[in-house]
Amino acid sequence: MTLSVAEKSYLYDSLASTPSVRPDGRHQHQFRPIEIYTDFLPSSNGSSRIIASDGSECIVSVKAKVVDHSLDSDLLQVEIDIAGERDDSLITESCTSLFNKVLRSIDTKKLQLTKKYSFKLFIDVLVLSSNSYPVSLISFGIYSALNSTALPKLVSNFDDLEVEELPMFHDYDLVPLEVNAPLVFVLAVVKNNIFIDPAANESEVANNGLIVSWSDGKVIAPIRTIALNETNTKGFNPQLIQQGIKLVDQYAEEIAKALTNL
Amino acid sequence: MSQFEVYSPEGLRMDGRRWNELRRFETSINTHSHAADGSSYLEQGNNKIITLVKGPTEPALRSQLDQTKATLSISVNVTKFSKFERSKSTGNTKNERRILEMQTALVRTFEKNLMLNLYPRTIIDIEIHVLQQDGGILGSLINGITLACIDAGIAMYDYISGVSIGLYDTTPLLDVNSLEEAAMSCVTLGVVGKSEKLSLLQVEDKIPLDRLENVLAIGIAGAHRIRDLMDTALRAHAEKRVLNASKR
Amino acid sequence: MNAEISYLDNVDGSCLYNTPHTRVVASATGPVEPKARQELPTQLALELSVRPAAGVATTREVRIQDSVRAVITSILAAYKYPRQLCQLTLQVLQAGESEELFHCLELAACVNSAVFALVDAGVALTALALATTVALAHDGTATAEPSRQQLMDARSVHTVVFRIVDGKPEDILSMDSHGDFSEADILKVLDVAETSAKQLNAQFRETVLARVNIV
Amino acid sequence: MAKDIEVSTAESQFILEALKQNYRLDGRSFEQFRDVKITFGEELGDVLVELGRTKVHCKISSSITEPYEDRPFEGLFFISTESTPMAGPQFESGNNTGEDEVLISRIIEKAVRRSGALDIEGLCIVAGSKCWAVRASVHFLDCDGGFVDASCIAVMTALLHYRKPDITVHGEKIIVHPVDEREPVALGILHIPVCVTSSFFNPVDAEQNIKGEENSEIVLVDATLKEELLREGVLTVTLNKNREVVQVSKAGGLPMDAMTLMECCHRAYDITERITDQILAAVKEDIAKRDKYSAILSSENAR
Amino acid sequence: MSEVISVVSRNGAFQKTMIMEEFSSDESEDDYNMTGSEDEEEGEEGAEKSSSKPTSKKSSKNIDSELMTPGELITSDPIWMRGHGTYFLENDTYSSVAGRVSKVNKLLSVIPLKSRYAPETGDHVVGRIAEVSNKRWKVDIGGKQHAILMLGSVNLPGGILRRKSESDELQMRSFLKEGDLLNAEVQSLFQDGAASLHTRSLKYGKLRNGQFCQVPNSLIVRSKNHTHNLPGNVTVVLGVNGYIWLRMTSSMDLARDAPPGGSTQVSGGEASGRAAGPTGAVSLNPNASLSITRLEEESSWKIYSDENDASITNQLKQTISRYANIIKALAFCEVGITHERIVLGYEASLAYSDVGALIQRDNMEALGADVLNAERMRGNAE
Repeated sequence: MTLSVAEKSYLYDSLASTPSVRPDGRHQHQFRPIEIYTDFLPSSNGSSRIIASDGSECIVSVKAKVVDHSLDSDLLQVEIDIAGERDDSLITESCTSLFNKVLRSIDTKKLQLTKKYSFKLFIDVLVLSSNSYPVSLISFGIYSALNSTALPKLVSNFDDLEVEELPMFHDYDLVPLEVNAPLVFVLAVVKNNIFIDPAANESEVANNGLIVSWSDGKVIAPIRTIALNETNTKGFNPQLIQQGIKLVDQYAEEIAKALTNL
Repeated sequence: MSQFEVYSPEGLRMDGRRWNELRRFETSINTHSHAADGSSYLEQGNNKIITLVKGPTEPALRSQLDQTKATLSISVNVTKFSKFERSKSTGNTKNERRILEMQTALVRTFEKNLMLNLYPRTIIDIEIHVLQQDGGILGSLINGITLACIDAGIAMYDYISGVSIGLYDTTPLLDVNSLEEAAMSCVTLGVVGKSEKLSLLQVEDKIPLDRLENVLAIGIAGAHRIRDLMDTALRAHAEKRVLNASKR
Repeated sequence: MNAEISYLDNVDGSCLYNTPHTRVVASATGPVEPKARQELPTQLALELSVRPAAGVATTREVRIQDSVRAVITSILAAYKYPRQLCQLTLQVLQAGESEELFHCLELAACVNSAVFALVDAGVALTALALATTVALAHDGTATAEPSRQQLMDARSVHTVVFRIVDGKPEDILSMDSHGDFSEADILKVLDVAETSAKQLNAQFRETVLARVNIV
Repeated sequence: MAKDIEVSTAESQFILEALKQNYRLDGRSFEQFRDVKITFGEELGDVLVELGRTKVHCKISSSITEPYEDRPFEGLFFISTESTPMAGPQFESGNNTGEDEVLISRIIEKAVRRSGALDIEGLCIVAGSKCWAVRASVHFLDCDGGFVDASCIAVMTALLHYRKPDITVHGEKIIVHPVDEREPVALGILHIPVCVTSSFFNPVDAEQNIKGEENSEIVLVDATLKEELLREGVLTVTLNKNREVVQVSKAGGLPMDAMTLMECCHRAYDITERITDQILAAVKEDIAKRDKYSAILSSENAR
Repeated sequence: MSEVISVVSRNGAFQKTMIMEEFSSDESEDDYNMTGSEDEEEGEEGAEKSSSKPTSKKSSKNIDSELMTPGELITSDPIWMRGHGTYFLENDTYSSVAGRVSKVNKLLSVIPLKSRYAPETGDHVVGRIAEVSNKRWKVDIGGKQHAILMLGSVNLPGGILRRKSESDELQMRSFLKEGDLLNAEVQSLFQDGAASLHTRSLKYGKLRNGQFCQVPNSLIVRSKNHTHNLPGNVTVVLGVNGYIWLRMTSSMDLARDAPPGGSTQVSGGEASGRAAGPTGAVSLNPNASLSITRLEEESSWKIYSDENDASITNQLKQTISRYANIIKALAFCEVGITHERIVLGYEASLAYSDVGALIQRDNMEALGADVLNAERMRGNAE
């Protein structure tokens, strides 16, 4: 997105002033509205579709497969495809690696079926369109998809170390997967202010960006900075990181609740 | 009767349809108004397809610039989760020959139907995402593109509707799903409007030459019905827009 | 040796090159407009590819390709065509040797067919280059243009490319040797190769002349 | 394609005008398939097919390898089609993702491999561990149209002509007998698919084509390169002598009446019959010739 | 609803409309359903047989007869001239798009429901510079092709009568560079439909002191005037192409809008200004004494300045944000965007002291409804 110099300085001044004015009048901690649809892919164990009010959209599928966890201990695997970007583009690869890290906070014990076998979850993310850095959108998508995921119910014995048998499942009963999926937030730093969920034009003038992950009531690793544009990025006051974390701490619970209330 | 009988003596297919019944056909138009100039979402049976049309617009590359007409580009993204079993391939599915062939067939189908000469020096970019597939995918892609192009306001001669027909012994089965597709030879058609003209015709497995005509006839009838379903959906959508417009 | 010049229709120069066991089709297109990345500011760029008779190109073909390229670039009057491109494609139809063990017959055939194709295309050359293969048997006899069996039985195998000036082999442009051999062996091989090259040159002139007379 | 080759406006108008008056540039009738010339190389499975001025070479090779895990009872069969600038400036070296290259290779794939023309179960040596891998390498030498048709003939002729070395199995150990020791073995060919390509031209407006009643489109069998460059649609039908449609591909292009397409298929069958006979006769003749030589050879050895 | 985030969610569906079908398949569709349409064949699912006639035949007769879809026969009467959105074979005219038939004199055309912006001569558009090339700028105006702005079609610093020199060609980026926003008038159309723009009037040119927003071009109705002063010291430029600029009202804006003899006269004056000669010298408003000096003044480098006015207060920025949200809300409700509606929207929006609340879906819908209601009331009153 290219903005004119006058636009940029108008936006920057608005965001940098105290009190700040966001171009759509939002509060510092306010998200843009989103729409969520879940469980619309019958051939996946869980699915979600998130649409942001600017038309950014992401679709997530969760598929489970039974694996021997002694052979394959990586029970969660995320693959991200961003429309219009190559698979080896910087943004695709950095998002994929970020989420593969973030999801380590999920307790994979919940996926264990028997002493020998576990479910392995393949989380496929398709970002159909995005106007700003898509990690928040993706994390909401993964969160909702995991929340809507239901797995076949185990009927065979838990202790199968001695028996040469694959786990058996109930014909149609499913068990909802209950995991605390992490959320990832993007915050934009403009001078001495920090904003949650920057829109595309806000990102364009931000001095820096902050990615903060949150799970189960607390901020978790990774927390990192991210350049949101190529022209305005520069250093910022370390206190802003604290502020950012505080913001997330304060409001993440509410987001999680809003996402869960289906 | 076995549950997995392809076509029962009573004349029922695995999913309970008769030989000449289409699958559930539901479609929405202008589903992604922010992301594209025209868009459609199509469910044909369990095929779920998003089609985005971007353009006509200024081409990004000089090589895409044609002085006499618009350049048409179609990319098909078959997601890894689209089948019941997740695709194992580690690499990019976009470069598979099967996909490339499909893209070429689609471009050549719509090149003759869209009035590209009205949009010189521009590019029309069509992006398709297959969220779920269950047989007869090429036909569904054609339907999705037709609707999305109409939504984008791109001039075209007529609808093109796509459908696949299987031949079970001597019985043609209309609009096959993936189980049927795997069990028998199939023919895919792309039919122009209500005519008997075929834009696209593909047979990938053996079929007796003397049965082909019959299969084509059933397919054309089925495609005409799909055209009508699309038309009905489009009109419903259009009425609503006209209603909104009257508020202006 | 026998060569059919102008064997193909859609290229500027071509040749079907037959020896008793090896067959190669060569095509030359040029000088033509190059792609931006191929373009050389002061001379002709050469795009060369060697395709095997069976399967896809491997390092073996790349090796032949490199040897042919070295020979061809040394005889091309590349300075005459700045910012232009010449495409040379060499398709082996029949290797005439065990492909796992040898590549000498193909190399010789590729060089010769490439030269034919370039001449047919009318691309300027500073000299001719002709290749010949010599097999040295265990008893010390050197045979030019060996058969499949002679190759298998040879102690060493040599492919020699000569630059032909005034109808005579002058310099060695390339030599590719395999097996055990001594210095004396080499001299003997070169001797045989030179004779063979002379013969080849005679045949070459005959073929080209026949072609010119038709035109 | 690397470079767009174009026919000049004047020439294209001339060709189209001639077509409207029922003439083709080479004097053929619209339904006429060019003469096919089949020549064999020194080795088995080495075939050069000439269709008019189009030249396609095919070579079969085989080796012993491991079968796919999920198909332990089947051998491997590959068809590789690589195009180079040799065939014409429209082809690019090392690029096989061009639209036409992809279509050609996919049609041959469907016509020959997918249709089961080669008995791949017969290539199994030891289930799950050893099998033959047969490769057909198709080389496009010169393009004057009809690559698919010529390639299909080349591949099928070469497969029929090829003999793989005889083997003896001792448990897991396999002895490959050199060709001069034991008579090599022919491959199992289950049917002979033949491709026939028809090209479509629209002598009237697009509107007439879509809405008109007349079906005035022109259909040419076996187009030459120039005709291919000017055509607006193409249909490749693959049939065998058992009146089976093996593959049909009309990947878009000029919309055509279904009945016209059926006529193309029926016409293709006549051509298929004739070509099949020609392939079989050519292979038979060449193999017989080789037998004669080997008879002479063996008698010499006996002396 | 959460104040932090508002979430609309559904389980077991890909989109909202699918739900509508499940719960109200027997009801006719209502206005609520805006993002798409559903297939009415649902009810027939499974009951379909080859013998059951498709519904389109009858519906095409029943519904508004002017609605056409591609390939449909519009008329077999040869008296019509065929315009956009149609094609013909002999006497038959067919539609090539989905839309309404428009008959102007003998010209028959079909206007698509939606398409990219198609420029017409005289359109007032807002555009963004996409490329600077030889003696011209290429401007993104949301059309099929970039519009062209020739170096000769802009006012250059140093007065209107100054000749263009080679140095101007070399410093084109110092006037307008990639990303810069401007408003301009479509001067003419090229053969292929691309627009040629000019900014040779002081009401056109580079845009400053505000914020950009974008709506579908079909929502902007062509009218005499596309620049409006709004309550709260804000001026809006409603580009016909759907690009909109909201800015602090300048003294120029005030001058334009404060006519001695009522608004009609001003627009009349502007209309004549628009038709002025190539120098654009008379293209200002009729207050001649004001215009001459202003022209001198404005034609200085300042008209290409990237600096915003230092006097823009936070309060004003809030108001601009409010207007941006109002416009987005109107667009969300697919209501045509006019000066009057923006003002009505502003009045209605004052019920929300928090500007940020206006981005919520419910509030946007309510605002849209309020505007239409207010309009109806006003219409009744008159």
